[in-house]
Amino acid sequence: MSVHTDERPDPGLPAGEPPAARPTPRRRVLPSPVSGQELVLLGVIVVLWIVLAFATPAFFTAGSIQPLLVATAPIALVGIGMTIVIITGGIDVSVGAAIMVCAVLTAKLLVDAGLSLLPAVLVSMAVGAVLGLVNGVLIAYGRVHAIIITFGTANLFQWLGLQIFASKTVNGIPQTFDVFGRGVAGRTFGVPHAFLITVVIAALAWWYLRHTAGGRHFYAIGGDANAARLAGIRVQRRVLLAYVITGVLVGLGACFTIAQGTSTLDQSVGSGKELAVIAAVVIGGTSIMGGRGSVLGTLLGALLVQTVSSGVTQLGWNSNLSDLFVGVFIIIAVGADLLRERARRAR
Amino acid sequence: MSTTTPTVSEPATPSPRPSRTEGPLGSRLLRAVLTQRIVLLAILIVVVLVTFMVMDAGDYLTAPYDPDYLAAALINAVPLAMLGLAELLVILSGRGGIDLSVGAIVSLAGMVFGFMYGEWGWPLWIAIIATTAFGALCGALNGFLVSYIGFPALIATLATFYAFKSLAIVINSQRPISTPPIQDLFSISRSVELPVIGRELPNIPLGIFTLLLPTVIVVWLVLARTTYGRRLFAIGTNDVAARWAGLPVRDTRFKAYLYAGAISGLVAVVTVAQFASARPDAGVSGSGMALPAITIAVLGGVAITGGIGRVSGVVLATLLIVWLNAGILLAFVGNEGSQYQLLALGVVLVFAALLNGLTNRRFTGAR
Amino acid sequence: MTPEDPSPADDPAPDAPGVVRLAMTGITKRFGAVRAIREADLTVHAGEVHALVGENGAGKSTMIKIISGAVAADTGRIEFEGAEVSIGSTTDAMALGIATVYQEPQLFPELTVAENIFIGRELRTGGRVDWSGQNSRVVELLQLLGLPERYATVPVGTLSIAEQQQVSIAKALAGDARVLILDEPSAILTDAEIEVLFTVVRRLTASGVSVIYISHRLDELFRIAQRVTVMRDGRTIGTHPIEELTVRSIAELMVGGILSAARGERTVPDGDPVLVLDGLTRTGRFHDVDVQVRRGEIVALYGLVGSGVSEIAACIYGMDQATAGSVRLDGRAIAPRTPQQAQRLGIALLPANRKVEGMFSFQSIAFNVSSGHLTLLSRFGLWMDRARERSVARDLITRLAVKTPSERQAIGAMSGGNAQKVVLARQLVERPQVLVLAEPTQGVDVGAKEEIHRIITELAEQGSAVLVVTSDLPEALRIADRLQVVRGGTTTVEFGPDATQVDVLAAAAGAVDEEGHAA
Amino acid sequence: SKKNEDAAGGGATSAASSAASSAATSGGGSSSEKVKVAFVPKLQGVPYFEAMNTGGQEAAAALGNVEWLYQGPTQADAAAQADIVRSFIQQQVDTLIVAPNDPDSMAPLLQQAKDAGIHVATSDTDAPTSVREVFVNQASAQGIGEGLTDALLDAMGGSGKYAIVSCGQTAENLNSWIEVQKAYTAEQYPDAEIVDIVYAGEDQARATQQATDLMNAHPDLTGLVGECTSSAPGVAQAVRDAGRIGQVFTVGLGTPQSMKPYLADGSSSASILWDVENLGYLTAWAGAQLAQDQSFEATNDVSDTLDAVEYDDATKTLLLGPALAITAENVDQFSY
Ligand SMILES: Nc1ncnc2c1ncn2[C@@H]1O[C@H](COP(=O)(O)OP(=O)(O)OP(=O)(O)O)[C@@H](O)[C@H]1O
Ligand SMILES: Nc1ncnc2c1ncn2[C@@H]1O[C@H](COP(=O)(O)OP(=O)(O)OP(=O)(O)O)[C@@H](O)[C@H]1O
Ligand SMILES: [Mg+2]
Ligand SMILES: [Mg+2]
Repeated sequence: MSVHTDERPDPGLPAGEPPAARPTPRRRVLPSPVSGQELVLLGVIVVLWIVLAFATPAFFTAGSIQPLLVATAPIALVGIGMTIVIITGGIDVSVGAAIMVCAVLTAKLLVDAGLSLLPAVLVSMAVGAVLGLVNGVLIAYGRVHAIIITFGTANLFQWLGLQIFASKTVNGIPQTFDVFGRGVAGRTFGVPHAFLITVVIAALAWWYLRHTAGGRHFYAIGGDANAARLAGIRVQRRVLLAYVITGVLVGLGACFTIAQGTSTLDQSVGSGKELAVIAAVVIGGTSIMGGRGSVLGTLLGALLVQTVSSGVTQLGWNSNLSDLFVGVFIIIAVGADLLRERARRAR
Repeated sequence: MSTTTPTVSEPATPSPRPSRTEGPLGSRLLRAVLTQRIVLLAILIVVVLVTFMVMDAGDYLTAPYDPDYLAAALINAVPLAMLGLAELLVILSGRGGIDLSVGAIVSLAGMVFGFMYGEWGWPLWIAIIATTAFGALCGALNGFLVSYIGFPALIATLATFYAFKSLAIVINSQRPISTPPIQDLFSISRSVELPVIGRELPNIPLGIFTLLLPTVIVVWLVLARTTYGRRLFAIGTNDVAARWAGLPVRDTRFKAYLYAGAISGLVAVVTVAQFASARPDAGVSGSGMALPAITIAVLGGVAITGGIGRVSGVVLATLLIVWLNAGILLAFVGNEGSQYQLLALGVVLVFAALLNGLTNRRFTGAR
Repeated sequence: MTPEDPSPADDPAPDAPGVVRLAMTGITKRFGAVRAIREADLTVHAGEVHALVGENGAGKSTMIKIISGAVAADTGRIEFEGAEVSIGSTTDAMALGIATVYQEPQLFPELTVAENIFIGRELRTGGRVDWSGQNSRVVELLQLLGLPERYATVPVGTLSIAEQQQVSIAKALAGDARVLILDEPSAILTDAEIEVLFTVVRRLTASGVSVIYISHRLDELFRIAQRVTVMRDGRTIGTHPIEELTVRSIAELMVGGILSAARGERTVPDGDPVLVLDGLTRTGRFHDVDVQVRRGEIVALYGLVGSGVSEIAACIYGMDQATAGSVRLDGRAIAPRTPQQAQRLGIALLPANRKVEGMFSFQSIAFNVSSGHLTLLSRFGLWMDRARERSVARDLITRLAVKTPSERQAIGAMSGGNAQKVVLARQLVERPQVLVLAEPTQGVDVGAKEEIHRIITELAEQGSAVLVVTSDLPEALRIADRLQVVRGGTTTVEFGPDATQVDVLAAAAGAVDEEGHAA
Repeated sequence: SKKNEDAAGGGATSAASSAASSAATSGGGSSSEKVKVAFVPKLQGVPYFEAMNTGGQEAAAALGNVEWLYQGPTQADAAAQADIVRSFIQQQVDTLIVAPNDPDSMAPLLQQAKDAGIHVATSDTDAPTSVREVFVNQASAQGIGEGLTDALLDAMGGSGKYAIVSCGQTAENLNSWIEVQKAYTAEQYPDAEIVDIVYAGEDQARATQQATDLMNAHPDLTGLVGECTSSAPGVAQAVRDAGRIGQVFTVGLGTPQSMKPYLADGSSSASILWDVENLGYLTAWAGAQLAQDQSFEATNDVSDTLDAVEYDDATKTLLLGPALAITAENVDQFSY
């Protein structure tokens, strides 16, 4: 919100100038496909990778990068949904608990009912959608701030997950989900499928958010929900959709989590993931106030966090320090964005 | 102030204070319940107490739900309510104010306290003051990032959460400090009999009097009676207007985080005493202390957008949750007990929020 | 949305003037305890400009929000082109061809102008937004409103408030409106921009569009409106052809009484100037501003919005810093770096944008008044003196005739004029040596305006030096002892109390030069 | 407490006679004729403690006069555990047994319980500074640390570099085992070296990731230890994923069923554990003994399978027995 009311983009050009009667010039317009923040992140990641490659020769090998991408995938994937939610001015702190519900249910079905890949993924996504729907309905129609509702539903989902666990771990999960990133079957051109799928979904989301009316409406709602309503946007449905999308991605992310884990699933699954996801989103330059953000940044944010924590272990430093570095990199990445923004304002 | 003179004198006749609501008492009460969080919480507390006492009388509980038990359960209220107040301060300050790092500060400041009191043998009161100051320092870092640099609070405190948490663990190579002086500290969290009337009442955990009550009173005074409180509400409500009104916006917001850090430092002392050891993960183990504290603040009616919130709401929300949880443990045997605590907290949060959300709209006509 | 067959009797063309386009009868609306609209009726003809006037809080905005679907009426009947309709949402209204420019711009700062204009009804090609199609249509609209076409792809947040207002208008024009509602569109527009707007409105009405026009600038109604409906206390108290009315008679209908005469005689004490701006410059915003205000004097800085006037005020108040020139207070050069410093020097400022810069909306009147004077209303700057705070608030409520049951009422629930008085009250808690008022009566009804002018005059008489920064010329002429015109970012011509509207307007538009000087 | 005084009239150590003694007590309902033994695990829902619960229930059924109460927190958190302990104090159970998340913080609570007339004990993890009357120890730290080291170096051929993936940074017993491993490795296997110790929390995926990072950081690494029940399968999974079964060997403290697939394909060489259900049985039995003010003998005949449980009077410790190596061969003997 600017204090100066008449901040013109170009004060030199008087407003009332007679318009030229020529056709619309085609020029590259403002929302460039890649934001400055994304470039900064890309730069930081590249530099980190180069540093790590020199410091530990093993870093730049498939055996090191592949697990890194596998570990990034679920955070980035759920982060895509979270990005949309945050763009609308909301937040979802229940994703960790929702991952738990989807994961345990799916794992049980894999073990007990011997579900095959596709039905299992669909069930997980459907369950996630239902959980997202619960959040969405409460937030959109209850008109309560999202953080309050999702704090509440986080507890509810966790209870639900624990009920399904029934005080037992799920043992002997079959290798149905290995196709998401385990072994040769889990990779195409060396890229783990979980990451590949995440990238494809991120690309679709990017296009959707940028080029469709529905996508733009998320931004409008985050900018000013009341104005959006007056403009005829069905705000409640859109908001609902944002949480359902997140839920669906949580469902898929839960499958990635199972794929990434061992053949045993215990009730710690998903715990603390909400903070990791939110960290990825905000590092990626999405404004927590709503109205601005991109899934590309989220993808890079998730990659950065994973690189940092992996890097600390691989460098042989005290692994307890990795969180310290994550904190420092959050400050650096977001601080760079702030400074650029400030410089832009000053101009 | 030499160049200005007050022009205003006392009004000739004080205008009678008009009643804020119309209608008969019954509907006024209903309206208060529906729109005012404090009233709602008070009623919920009564409902919880009555329900469990009735269940107790009917022998449905595994143990008596009596005043002694309720008083003993209050020991949990101390850190929870204090951190709830810390969150109240920062959330009030607006611009998406929130502090995810309070739990990590509790861990780190607790370790610092462990060193000072447990290892270096500093006098207790100096160690407490130094720990509070250390907490304030951590809070000041948050405040600096948020207020002076312009970081969104969620991001700044997420970053410091990670950083403090990590430092707390490496500072003593992930070992807790539990030397004899620290172990003896448990005495300050024991239950005591109140003087004079104490015989009729259950013994209350000492921490309630030594730390929680003073903190509650101080925060309440600061918010309701001091100029700082006014400034905080002002910047939380509209910080652009606050700037035009000549209020020191940055300084005020900075201090909110600093005070929250100081309270977290005090909670570190409470926690060390309560657990008779300074644990590097005291404030971040499990789901950590920050999320419950935010939950308490939000349940207490603090508006996440800033500018609205009351100390009494936070205190009542804490009592509700603590007594509800204590009752649930007696009502369910086995693992179910702790699980139902989650369910209950979730339901109460969603219910309270929805009720207020829906009825506020109903009564104010907003769409 | 084609209407039913219109009245069978004389079956005129549906767009011909005189045909009823919109008829509202028996409309009521309550907001909690507030009865915003009581049994109001409104009939709008095809092809007319129908003005809706009334004091602040009379219910004008609520009335048009009911038409546009932003608010649902409690009771009442709406007929559109002869058929009863129920407008449950803004979408319903838009489908009927009702387009609205709300009082507060409803725009999305992060989105581009083009996107804002088409938001909610984007042009599409195969699932995606047709950016080029939208952009070319937007360029037409921008040309129509005299805005640079490159604005199409600029984020709205980077435009000035006036430009944003014009974007709102463009947005309303983008659809094929049958009824266009303009809620105080002119409040923040410059005269040139208003002229463009009127041209557009005339063109629209000529093609049969009905326009509902809300404004507190009563004089402009005579240039644009055909009929006027007056509202008072939520009621519509009559509709008159404009020919039957004068500014005075409208104003009297609005307040339900007789207005006092214009400017009273005032004598300004002699003496050295208290506030002197000498060659004040802020690069890129304004330059070489020279102003002097004496004790007890009211000086108006009149300039069109965007001419730099508001920045001059911000500079005196320490919100911005000058890059050259000086500000002198009582002969001493000052350069406040923050509003606190300015206040300590005895400078008070009423900000221009009430909602954003002035109000703490869900706080009480007392809170709103006392903030900014916490040192005075406290002991040792620490403890609030609550009794004093209350009495100060009550006193100011009485003095400024703020309509409220209690000083504990939240300011956010008050009408614009009353809220403005409360924000003004804040500047009066301590009598300032220099009082800067930016657009003191913007969006305020005539009655309240009158009172605010009286208060300003009183303050001057008590010895304050008053600088009024305004784009409302009648206001400037009415209260100022001297008037300086700001044009192109600098002070140009100065007028005395006898200046006429014509002179000043001409000067502001650049016609007259130095000889325009008066006494 | 009143109940304990009543129960104190009981006779010999056997279950039958204690049942007789409690039958002799005057009391109201049938439940009050039994002694209440409550056990608070570190965390509910994990196979380890749930297996202890199973064992405790078996003991209650076998002993006849014991009501076994089991309630655990949903997070491995000292504060949440304290609430449950408090509720058991309120219930006036006869014996309260805790597996403390934080031994130091449990000490004052156990004191409170004792003041309320409740017998207190620890199991699985000790609170050495507390007033507990007995600690039911599964195996000595020495036994576990050495067992892990021997099993791993057996697979590694007695030499090479290995790393440890531990869990909670502050878990006292895990850290004590690590100390033993360090010392024992240095002393017994001079050609072996511990290159790194990392902490994954209770997160299997994190353990997997960290094990992978360790293998990348140390290409010559040939061994990994998963120090707790969540990191044991985690490190094995990492080796399996990296396709280095037979090159990198892992051992850990994994519960049998969760380790089964890894033991089968050789990504895990062995899991060092003990019979957890028996540990639960012994815990319940010890609780009943305390409730009835029975003292422990140097060797105790607890049940058919636990016929010679040693009691060390100096440390007041009951020892279940030596650690057990669970391998592909014997894994199916365990149902948890
Ligand atoms: N959302 C709302 N909630 C409560 N009261 C409202 C709301 N909107 C309007 N009001 C009240 O309804 C009355 C009519 O307000 P409205 O905005 O229609 O007045 P107006 O004629 O447009 O005034 P102005 O000239 O100041 O814009 C006022 O008393 C106002 O306080
Ligand atoms: N008014 C607008 N507001 C916001 N974004 C816009 C606007 N106009 C265009 N864009 C965005 O800028 C991009 C570039 O637009 P432009 O028309 O200059 O290029 P183009 O070659 O036509 O691109 P495309 O092939 O995607 O249509 C568009 O794809 C769209 O994302
Ligand atoms: Mg209005
Ligand atoms: Mg194009």
